[in-house]
Amino acid sequence: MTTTRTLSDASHRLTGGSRTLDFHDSRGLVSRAISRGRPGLYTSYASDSALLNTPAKRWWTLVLLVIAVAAPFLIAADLTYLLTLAVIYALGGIGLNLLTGYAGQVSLGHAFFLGLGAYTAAVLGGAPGNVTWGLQWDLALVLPAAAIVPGVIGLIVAPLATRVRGLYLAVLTLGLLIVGEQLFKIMTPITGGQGVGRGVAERTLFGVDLDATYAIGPLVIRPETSFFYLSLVLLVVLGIAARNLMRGRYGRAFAAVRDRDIAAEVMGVNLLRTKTLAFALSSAYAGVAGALFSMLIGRIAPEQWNLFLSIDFLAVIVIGGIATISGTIIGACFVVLIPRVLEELTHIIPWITVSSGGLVNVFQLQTIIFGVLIILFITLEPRGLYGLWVRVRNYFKAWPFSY
Amino acid sequence: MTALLTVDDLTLRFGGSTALDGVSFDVQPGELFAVIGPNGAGKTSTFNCISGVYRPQEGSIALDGRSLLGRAPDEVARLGVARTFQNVELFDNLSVLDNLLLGRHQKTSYSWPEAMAWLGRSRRQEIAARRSVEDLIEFLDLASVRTMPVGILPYGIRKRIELGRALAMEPRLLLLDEPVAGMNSEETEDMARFILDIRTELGTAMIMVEHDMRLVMDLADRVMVIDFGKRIALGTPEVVQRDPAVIAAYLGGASDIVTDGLTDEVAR
Amino acid sequence: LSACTQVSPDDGDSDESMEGGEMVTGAGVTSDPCPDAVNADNGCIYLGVLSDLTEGPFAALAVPITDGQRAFWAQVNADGGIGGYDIDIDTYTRDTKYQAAEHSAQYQQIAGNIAGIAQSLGTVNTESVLPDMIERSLVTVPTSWWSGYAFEDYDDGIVMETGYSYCTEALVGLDWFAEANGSPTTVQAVGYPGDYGGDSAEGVQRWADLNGVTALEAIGTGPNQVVGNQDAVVAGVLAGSPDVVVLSVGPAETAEIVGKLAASGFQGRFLGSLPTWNPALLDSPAAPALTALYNHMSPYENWDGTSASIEAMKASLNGELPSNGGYIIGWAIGYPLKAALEAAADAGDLTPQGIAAVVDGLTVDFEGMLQPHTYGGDPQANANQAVNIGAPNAEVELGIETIEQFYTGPSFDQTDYSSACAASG
Amino acid sequence: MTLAVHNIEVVYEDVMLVVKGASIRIPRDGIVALLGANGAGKTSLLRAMTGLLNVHRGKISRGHVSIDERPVDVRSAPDVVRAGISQVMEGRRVFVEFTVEENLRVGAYTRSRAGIAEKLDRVYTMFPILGDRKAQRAGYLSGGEQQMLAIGRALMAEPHYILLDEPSLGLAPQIVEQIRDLIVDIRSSGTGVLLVEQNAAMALSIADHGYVMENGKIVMDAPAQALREDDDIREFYLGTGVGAGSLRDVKHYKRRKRWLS
Amino acid sequence: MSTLLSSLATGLGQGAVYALIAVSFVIIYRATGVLNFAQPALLILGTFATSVFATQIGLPFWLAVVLGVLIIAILSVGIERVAIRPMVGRPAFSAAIVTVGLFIVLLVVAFRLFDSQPRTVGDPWQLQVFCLGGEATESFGVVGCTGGVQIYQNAVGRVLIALVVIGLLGWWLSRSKLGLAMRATSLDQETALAQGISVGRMFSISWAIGGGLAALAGALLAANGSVVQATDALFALVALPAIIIGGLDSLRGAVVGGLIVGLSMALTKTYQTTFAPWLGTNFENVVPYLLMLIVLLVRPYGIFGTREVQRV
Ligand SMILES: Nc1ncnc2c1ncn2[C@@H]1O[C@H](COP(=O)(O)OP(=O)(O)OP(=O)(O)O)[C@@H](O)[C@H]1O
Ligand SMILES: Nc1ncnc2c1ncn2[C@@H]1O[C@H](COP(=O)(O)OP(=O)(O)OP(=O)(O)O)[C@@H](O)[C@H]1O
Ligand SMILES: [Mg+2]
Ligand SMILES: [Mg+2]
Repeated sequence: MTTTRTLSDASHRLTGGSRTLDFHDSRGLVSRAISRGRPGLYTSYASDSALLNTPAKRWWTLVLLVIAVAAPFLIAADLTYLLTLAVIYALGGIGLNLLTGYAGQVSLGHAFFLGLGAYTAAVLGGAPGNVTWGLQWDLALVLPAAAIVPGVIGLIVAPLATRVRGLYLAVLTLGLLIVGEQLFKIMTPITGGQGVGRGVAERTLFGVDLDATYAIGPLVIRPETSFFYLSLVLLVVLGIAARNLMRGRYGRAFAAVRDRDIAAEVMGVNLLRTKTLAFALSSAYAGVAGALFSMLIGRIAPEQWNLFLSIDFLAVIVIGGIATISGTIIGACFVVLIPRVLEELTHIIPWITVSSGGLVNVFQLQTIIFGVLIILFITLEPRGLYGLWVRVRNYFKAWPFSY
Repeated sequence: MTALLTVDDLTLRFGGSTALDGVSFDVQPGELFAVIGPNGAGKTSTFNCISGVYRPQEGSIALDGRSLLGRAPDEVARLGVARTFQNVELFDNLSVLDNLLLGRHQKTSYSWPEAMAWLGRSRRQEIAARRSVEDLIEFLDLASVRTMPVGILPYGIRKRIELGRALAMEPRLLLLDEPVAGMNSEETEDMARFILDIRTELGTAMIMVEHDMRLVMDLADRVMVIDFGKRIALGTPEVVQRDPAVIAAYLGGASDIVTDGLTDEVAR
Repeated sequence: LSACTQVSPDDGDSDESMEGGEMVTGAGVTSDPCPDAVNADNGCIYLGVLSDLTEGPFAALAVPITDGQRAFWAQVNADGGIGGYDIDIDTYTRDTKYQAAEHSAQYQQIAGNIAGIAQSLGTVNTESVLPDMIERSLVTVPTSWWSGYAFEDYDDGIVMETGYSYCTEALVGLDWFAEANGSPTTVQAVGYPGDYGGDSAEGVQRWADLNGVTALEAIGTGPNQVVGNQDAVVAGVLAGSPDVVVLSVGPAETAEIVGKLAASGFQGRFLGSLPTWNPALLDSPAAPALTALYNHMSPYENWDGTSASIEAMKASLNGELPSNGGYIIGWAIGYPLKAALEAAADAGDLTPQGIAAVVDGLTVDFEGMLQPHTYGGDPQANANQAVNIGAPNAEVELGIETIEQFYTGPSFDQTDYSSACAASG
Repeated sequence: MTLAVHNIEVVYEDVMLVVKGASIRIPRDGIVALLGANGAGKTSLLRAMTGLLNVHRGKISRGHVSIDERPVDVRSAPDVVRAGISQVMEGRRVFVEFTVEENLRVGAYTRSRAGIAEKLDRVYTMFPILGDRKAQRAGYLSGGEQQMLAIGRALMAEPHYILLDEPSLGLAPQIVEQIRDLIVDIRSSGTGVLLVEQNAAMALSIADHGYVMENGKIVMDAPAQALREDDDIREFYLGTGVGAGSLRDVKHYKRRKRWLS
Repeated sequence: MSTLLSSLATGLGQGAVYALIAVSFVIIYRATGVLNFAQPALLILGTFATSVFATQIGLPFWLAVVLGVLIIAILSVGIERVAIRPMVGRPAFSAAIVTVGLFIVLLVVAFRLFDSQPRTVGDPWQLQVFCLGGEATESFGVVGCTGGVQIYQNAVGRVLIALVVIGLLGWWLSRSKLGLAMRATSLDQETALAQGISVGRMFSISWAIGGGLAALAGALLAANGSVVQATDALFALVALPAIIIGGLDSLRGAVVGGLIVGLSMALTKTYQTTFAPWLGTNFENVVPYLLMLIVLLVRPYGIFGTREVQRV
C-alpha cells in the first residue's frame, strides 16, 4: 500500500500534520479530549463501518433474531407459514433491491428468475412425475443450483438489458418474463405444462427429512418449523452477505451507476461489469427465493411466475425502502402480513360479510384497503417504512437541538 | 523530460459541427497547464476526449506513450487520469464520505464473494481506503460535512468534494473543469491553495479549464487558448495574455477586468 | 442432530375430545354454537371455502357458487343441522384470487380449524395443498372437474368430486351429439390447455377413436384477457371445418368463437362444457348463432330442472335470480359433504379422520339435481356420466333450456377409465 | 414600485433553518446585488421568493413577499411567474431534451403567443451562438452556452422582476462583460434585477444597492458604492483587500472572517 | 391470400385499440414521467360506464361512449389529485408503484360493478362484416361471408375512431403551448414550475386525457362481437410492448407500435399453428415482446422515442 502511504503522508504535510487523529494506527484512537461528550463518535474506521455500528442496532438485531427463532413455538402453524413466506419475500426482495434499489435497474422480470429457481429446484430435488423430470437430490445441492442457474441466465441476459435504461428496461424485463412464461409453458418435462404444473423439491437437507416431525427434548420441531428455520438461516446469511456487499466498493459502484453513469465510469467503474453483476446476483437471490417459495406452496404452474408476482416484489422494496436491506425485510413483512391483519380486522366489522351482495364483501374490502395502504405509505413516506423508522429515530436524536 | 500527456491533432465532430479541430498540446509531469477559451470553444470536449467519454474522429492522445484513444473511461481512469466536472457530477444521494470512497474504486480490488464475506482482503482494503479518504477530508476541510448527503450541500463545497473524489483516485494527471466557478474570492483563494498544495506535495500534473483569469494567470505554468475548436495560442501566461488574437477572441474588452477598473490592484 | 428424535406427525394433535359421551370430535368442531347460529343449542362444524372471490379469472362463476353453498348450508341448519351441530362455512371462507400461492397460504391458515373443505376452486390450486389435505384427512369438495379426482392414487379418496369429469363430459356429450345430429365425421376440441381443456380434449380424442371418427388436432387458446381475441381459434376451426366443436373455454370466448365462426359461414355445431355459459351471452351479438348452433352440457340440472333440490334451491332465493348458473353448482356440491358429515355423525366420529373414513363407499343422494353417486370403488363403474343437454333460450330463466335430461351414451363404458385423462405433471 | 421580502425565514425538512429573517427590497428601476459565501442561504432566499421551496422539502416559516406593498402568495411558482417574477435558477437547469428554441418557447409559456418571434430574435441577437444552435438539443450545449440559454429563457417571460442566481457562472470574461451590459439594459427597460453573484466585482460594478448574507442573515445592507469601499468586502468578496497579490502567495490557513458568527 | 387480408384487417382493428391504449399510457408518461399501471382498470371502468349508458339506460352507443369517456376522465383527474399529486418531485418509480396500488383498488371496484356478469356496449357493428369478393351469407341471424376477404365492421370502426381521435389529439398538442409544457413538466418539474407552468395542471390534463382515451379504448374493446368481463382489463397490458416499440414519449410511436402489435399478433394467430405449432399455445402473446426486444437491440429508445440526453 505504498501509494496510499504517499497520499497520507502528503496530506499530513498538507494539513500541517498537527492532528489528534492518528490514521496510521489501525484502531485510529481518538484522544479523550475529542471523544468526550460525544458518545456517537467512532473510535476506529472498522467499527464505524461495522454492520451494527451502534449498541442500539446490536440490541435490536439480537432481540429480533431471538423473536424470530422463538416464533414458531409461540404462534399457530399458519402464522409460521406466513412468516416463512415473509422471509422468502424478503430474500427475493433483497435480490430485487440489489438490482433496482441499489443499481437503479428497474426490473419487472423478477418473477421469471424466481420461476427459474423454482424449476431448477423442482427438477433437481423433486420426484419424477408422469411427464416431469425429477432427480430427488439433496437440498444441499439443490439450493446452490437454484441460485446458480438463474444467476447464469441473469448473466446472459444482462448485456442486452444494459443497453437500455429506465422504463425501457422495465418493459424489456417484462418481455423477458413473458417470453419466459411461454418457455415454461412449453417445456412440459420441466414444468408439467400450462394449467397442470408439477410437484416441487423434496425437503431433505443433508439427508435429514425435514418433512418429519422431530423432538429435541421438550421442543417439537414440526415440518413447517424446520422449513421456516431453513428459510430464516438463508435470509440471515444472504441478507448479511448483501449488506456486506453493499457497504463496500460494489455497493458504491452500484449507487454510482444508478445516479450518474458517465461520472461513475470516469471514476473507474465499469458499467457493463457492474450492471451485469447486479443482474446476476439479483437473479441468484431470486432463484433461491423461488426455490423456497415453490417448496412452501407445494405445487407450481407456469402461469404463476407472472407480472403480478414481480410487482409484489417491487412493492416490497418500495414500501420497505429503496436501497436498504433491513427495509426490504420490513417491506416483505408488510406485503405478506398486512393482508392477514386486514383479514382479522375486517372480519369483526359486523355488516361486512363474505356474501356477494351489499356494497362490497369482506375480501373486496381487504383488497381495497391493501391497495390504499400501499398508496398511503408511498405517498406519505418517500423512503419507505425504513425511512419512517429513521425519521422517528432522528427526531429523538436531534431532539433538543433542532437549530 | 518527456511529456506525460501528448495530444496530437485532436479532431472531434458532432454531426455537422466541429467541436475540436486539430488541437495539439502536451503536458509535462508536474505541470499545471491551463486551457482557456470562449464558451463552446471545446475545452470540456477536450477533457471528454482525454477521459474517454467522447471518441474523437482523428488525432491521438497518449499518456506516458500509451494511447488513450478507444479506451473506455474506466480504463483511462485506471491508467491514472482523474477529473472534475464543469456541472458538478457528484452522487447526490451518497454521503461525502461515500463519494470520496468512490474515488478509490480502482484502488480496491477485492472480488464480490470476498465483499459478501467482509473478511480478510475486503475488510483490510476498505479500512485502508477509508483511512486515505479521511486524510483527504482533513486536507480539504470537509470534516464537518463528511456524513451529509452531497445533494443538499452548497455549490462551493460540492466543487471541493469533487476535487477530493478525483484526488482519491491518486491520479497522475488531474483534469479540473472550472474549479472556482461560482466561488467568491475567498473561496477562490482556498481553492487556489489546494491546487498549489496538490501540485507541490503530490506532484500531480494538472490541466485546468477556467474562466477566472486571475487564477489562470497566477497559477498556470503554461496556458493554451482555443477558439472554435482550434488552438490559437499556447505559452506562458504573460505571453498569452498579451497575444492580440487571444484578446480578440477571448479576453476582449474584458481584459479590462484584469487590467483596470475595480480590480486594478490585482494586475501588476 | 443426534439429539433429535423423529416423532410421528400426529403426536402434536391433542385437540381430540369426547363430546356428549359418544361423539368424537376434532379440528373444526366445537360444542359452542356457530356465530349467528340458527340452532343456539347445537355445536358447530366449521367448513372451509377456498374460492376466487374478488379479482381472479373465475370470480364470475365462483361468487355465485359460494352464494349457493351458503344457501345450501343455511338450509341444512334451518332443518336442524347434523347430529347436533350447525354448519358454518362463512368463518373460514377465503379468497384465493385463483393463485396457487394465495390458495396455499389461505389453506394453511384455515386447515387446522376446519373439519372439511366445502369448496376448493381450481385443480392446480387444490393439488398444491393436496398432500397436506391427505395428511390431515380433510375431506374436500372441488370446484373443478378434472378427471384425476376420480382416482385414489391422486386424492387418496378424500376429494369428493361431483358430477362427471370434463373428459367424461366430452365422451358422453359427443354420444348425444351423434344421436341427435347424426354421427359427425370430424370432431375438434377447443380449450384452455391443462386440467380443463386438456381433459376435455382427451375425451374428444377417445370418443373419436372409439367411433372411428377423425379428431382434428385440438386447438389451445386462452381467455381474452390474455390473448385479446379468439381469431386464432376461428381461423383454426375454419381450416379443418369439423362437424362439431367441443368447447372448454369461458363464456365470452364461447360467444366470440361461435359468433365469428357463424359469420364466416362455418357449418358445424358446438358443444360447450359446463363453464362456457353465462346468461349475458343472450345479449351479445352472437346470440342468434349461439341459439342455433350451440348446446350446453352440465352434470347438474339446469335452472329449469324440476327436482326437489332445484325447488329447494329456488326457494332459498325468494324469487330472485342469481347472476348465473354457478348458484346451482354451489347448491349441488353441498350434498356430498352433508352426506359425509351425517354418516360420520352417525358413526360418532366427527374428526377429520372420522369424516374421511366414511367417504369410501358412501352413496350420496342429490335429491334429483344430480344422479346419486357412490364414492370409492371402481372409478369406471361408479363414474357419473349423465349429461344434461341444454340449448340457449331467452325465454328460460338463466337462458338455458334443458332439452335432454341426464343423458348417458355408450362410449364411456368402452373406454378405459382407470387413470386421469389429462395427467398431472 | 418594489419587490420586497419581509423578514423571511426558510426551513428545510421542518428542522434546518437556513434563512433567518432576511429582508431585501428590489426597486423596478434598480439592480440589487446579493453577495454571500457558499451556503449562506442566497439560493434558498430566491426559492422562497419564487415558490420553489416545497420542491426541496422546504417552506417559509415566517415573513412574506410583497410587490408594490401588496403581499403576493409565493407558495405557487406559476402564480409568481404570472405576477411578473422570473428566475434564472442556480445550475442552469435547461431542459436537456428540448432544443434550444423549445427551451426558449417554454420560457414564454405565461405570455401570449403573439410576438414570440420577435422575442426569440432578441435572444438570438443577444447570444448569436444560441441562434446557430437553435435546433440542437440543449443538453449537448457547452456549460456556458447553457447558461446563456437559461438567461435568455428567463427574458422570454418579459418579467417585471428578474432574479438571477449566479448568471456569470462559467461564462467567459467577454460574455460576462456582455451579461453585465445586458443587465443594465434590462434595468433600463424597467425590470428590477436581483443579482446573486460570486463575481462580486462584476455585481457591484453595476448594482445600485447591495446586501451581504452570512449564515442566513443579512449582515450588510448598503448602497453599492459603500460596499465597494468597505474593507471587508474588498478583502473577502473582491479579493482586493490588504495583502492581495498573486494567488500563489495566498496562505491556506488564512483565518476566515465572518460577521456575527 | 384472402385469409391474409382478412387477418390483416382484424389485426388493424385490434391494433387501433392497442394504439389508443398505448397513447393513453404515453400521454400520461409524457407529462408526468410515470408509467401508469392503473390504466387497465380505467379502461375496464370505461367499458362499464359505456355499457351502463348503452344497455341499461338505453342511450345510443355514441352518446354512451362520450359520457363514458367523460366520466372516466373526471374520475382520473380525481385520482390524480388524491394519489399522484403528492408524488410530484418524487422518483417516477415510486409513483409507478402508487399506480399499482390504484390498480388493485380500481380493479376490485370494477369487479364489484360488473358483479360477475359479462357485458356488451350495444355497438352498431355487432358481428357484421364487409365482404370483399366473397359471397355474403346469412346464417342464424349473423350476416357473414364465405370466400373472399371478410372484414369485420368493428375493425373498420375501431381504426377510424382511433385515427381521428389520436390525430386530433396530436394536432392539438402540437399546436397549443400545452404540448410543450407537458413535456417540460416531465423532464424537470422544478424548472417547469419556474417557467410558470402549473405542474399540477399538466398532471390533471394528462390524466384526464389518458383516462378518457383508456375509457374509449375500453368501449371499443367491448365492441368485439362478443361480451367483455372485468378480467379483460388485464389485456391493456399488451400496450406496454407497443409503447416501447414506438418509443415511450412519442404519440406517433404509440400509434405505430399499437398497429405493429395488432398486426403481428393477428398474423401469428393465423399462421403459427400451421407453421410452428411447437412454439406452443398462445404464442402470439409473446410476439409483441419479441419484436420489442429486437427493436430495442437496434434502437434502445424505440422507433420514435427521444434518446436520453447525457453529457458531462
Ligand atoms: N455531445 C455533444 N453533442 C453535440 N454537440 C456537442 C456535444 N458536446 C459538445 N458539443 C458542442 O461542442 C462545442 C464545444 O463544447 P464544450 O463543452 O467543449 O465547450 P467549452 O469550451 O467547455 O465551453 P464552456 O466554457 O461554455 O464550458 C459546443 O458548441 C457544444 O455545443
Ligand atoms: N433541500 C435542502 N435540504 C436541506 N438543506 C438544504 C437544502 N438546500 C439547501 N440546504 C442548506 O441550506 C443552506 C443554504 O443553501 P443555499 O443553497 O441557499 O446557499 P447559497 O447561499 O445559495 O450557496 P451557493 O453560493 O453555494 O449557491 C446550506 O447550508 C445548504 O446545505
Ligand atoms: Mg466547458
Ligand atoms: Mg446558491
